[in-house]
Amino acid sequence: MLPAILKRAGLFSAIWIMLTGAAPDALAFGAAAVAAAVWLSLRLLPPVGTVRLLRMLALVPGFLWGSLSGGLDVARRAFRPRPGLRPGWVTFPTRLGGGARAALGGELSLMPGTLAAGCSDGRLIVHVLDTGAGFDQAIAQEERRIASLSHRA
Amino acid sequence: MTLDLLRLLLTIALTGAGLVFYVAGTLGLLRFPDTFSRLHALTKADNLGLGLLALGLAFQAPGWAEVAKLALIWLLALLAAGTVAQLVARAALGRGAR
Amino acid sequence: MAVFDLALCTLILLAALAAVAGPGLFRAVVFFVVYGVLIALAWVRLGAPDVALAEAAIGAGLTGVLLLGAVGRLSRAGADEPLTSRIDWPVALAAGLVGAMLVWAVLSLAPGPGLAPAVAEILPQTGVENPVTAVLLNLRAWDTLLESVVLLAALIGLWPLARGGAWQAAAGPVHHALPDGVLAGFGRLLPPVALLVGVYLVWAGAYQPGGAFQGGTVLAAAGVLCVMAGLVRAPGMAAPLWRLALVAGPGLFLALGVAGMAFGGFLLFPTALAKGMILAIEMVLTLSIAVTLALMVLGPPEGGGAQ
Amino acid sequence: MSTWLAVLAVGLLGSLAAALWRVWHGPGQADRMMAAQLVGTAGVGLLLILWAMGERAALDVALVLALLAALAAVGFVKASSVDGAGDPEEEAPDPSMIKGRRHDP
Repeated sequence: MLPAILKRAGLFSAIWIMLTGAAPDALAFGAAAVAAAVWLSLRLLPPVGTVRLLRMLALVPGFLWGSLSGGLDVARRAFRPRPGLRPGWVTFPTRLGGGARAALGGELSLMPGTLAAGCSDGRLIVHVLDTGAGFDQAIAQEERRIASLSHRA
Repeated sequence: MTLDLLRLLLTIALTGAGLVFYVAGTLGLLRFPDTFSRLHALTKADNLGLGLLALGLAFQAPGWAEVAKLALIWLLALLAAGTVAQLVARAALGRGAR
Repeated sequence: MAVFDLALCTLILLAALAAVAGPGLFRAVVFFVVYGVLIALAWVRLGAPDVALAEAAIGAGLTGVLLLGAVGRLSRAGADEPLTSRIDWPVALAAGLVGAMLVWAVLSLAPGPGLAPAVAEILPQTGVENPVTAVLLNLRAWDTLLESVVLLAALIGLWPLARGGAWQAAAGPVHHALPDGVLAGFGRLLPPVALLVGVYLVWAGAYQPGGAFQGGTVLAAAGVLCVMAGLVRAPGMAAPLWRLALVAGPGLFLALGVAGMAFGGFLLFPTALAKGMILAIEMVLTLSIAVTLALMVLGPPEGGGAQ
Repeated sequence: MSTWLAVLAVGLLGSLAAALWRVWHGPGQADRMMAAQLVGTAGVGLLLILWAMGERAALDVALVLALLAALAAVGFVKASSVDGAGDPEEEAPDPSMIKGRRHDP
């Protein structure tokens, strides 16, 4: 419990400093606001395991790259005379639980060619722009990456 | 080349690229044939556009506090985009929202 | 930027026209949401970022939820799409008349700095550095006090619409969501950040654009999201603490206003104490505004159990 | 610099204006809603440009807009659920819509 509180307090303090530009007369306000935010966050999202913050940082470049190529991919299609779309649906079984699954869905939605529409019966529902493209491995890889972030106690 | 000129060129290049992605997102929204494909265009292109715009303008920021706030704005927009894409797609899969 | 301003004005008029005169309720509401974003941009262009902040929070955040909820309810009741694009001539005439009067008023305004120099002169005595906050909470505190009471009155007016007369039950319908779904995930992540931003806006109000109303609206949005994501039960009015939260802001404002009579008159804050008094009012008022707005958006009780 | 920012602002506003076409024509509610989402993202971008032009407080307006950008969409999916208070993910998707491939390891 204590590590979770400390991590969240650190994260929210960083956000407060980003907001106020570390103005010294905002620190008292900030302490109260961070305490309230930690309390609210513990109530909304009780810590169930540890989230590896450092490993999360390590995933940032890959995520940015995916997001960039995702944007490039739709931009190319949007500017071409014929977008070359073969849209369709695929469903994937996923072992990820809770927030990790929603995070995977959100991430897939920013990656090239895939858009998640939540889960049903333990299967992730994914809309793909081109059913002919090989996206199976990309989705599986994202799932492994997200799974490596949390560690259930 | 002076540092100021370099910053100016970076700003122009990055913000120009950002505008291109915004336009691409809008084109996709207008041109793509079905609701879900249009949602792809919107989610990916627009947020990349905003990210590039924010990055480009960050080179003109007077201090680190503004840069940090720009980053925060982009992160919040990403969180919103990832959530909205999934929610709207799912709602459109049901009966009501088509 | 003249091109930009002209284009922005055109888009605002188009969006407004589409919202008012276009066929279909849902489309009208979406145009209203879009209109809110455009108006926020216009306020920034007009040099009124305080108003832009309020518009962004209210327009983008709360009214969208409120109106889309209303459309959904009408549709479930089978009562949607009663709107035809037929123009209601008496209303159009009245609106046109008011519009023409406003145009005339704007055109006949004498060019000049307005009241800004007068405010700038008196600013050091008001206890705050942001002239807008100085006007709202000191120079024209009457206005703000009455506005906070109006908000409360609106909520009280909403409450009798409770289903079965159970106005003490939890506000609105009983919201639910898949506990580990996308909506719940968003509802777990965003509210703490929104809380920080809301408090930041209140703090900023003393120096730069921001303040109780803007901050309170963001906090209300955070609360509404917690409830809509099915994570927190909406409060009911039987709980004394929630009632206290509703009246604390206007109450403290009124009490300090009466205390001001010792220094020369109702709502006159002495310069030495003004900063502390205004800060106290702002903080407590933020809480009251947040709770009032959130309860208004969640709607009158629909018979679910109270918290 | 200021000329470039003005060009950028007009271009972004043009992109925003085109999204209004989608709000008008739909056809589905989801289409209108996502077009409104685009207007929000473009609005955040425009506010950043206005900030770079010297309107200091525009950054906070952009922050609030980005923070609450998803709220209208959340209201929309709630309102289009069966009882108006639910979550689209609680409801089984229309099977005729997702008759695509199943992938199993």
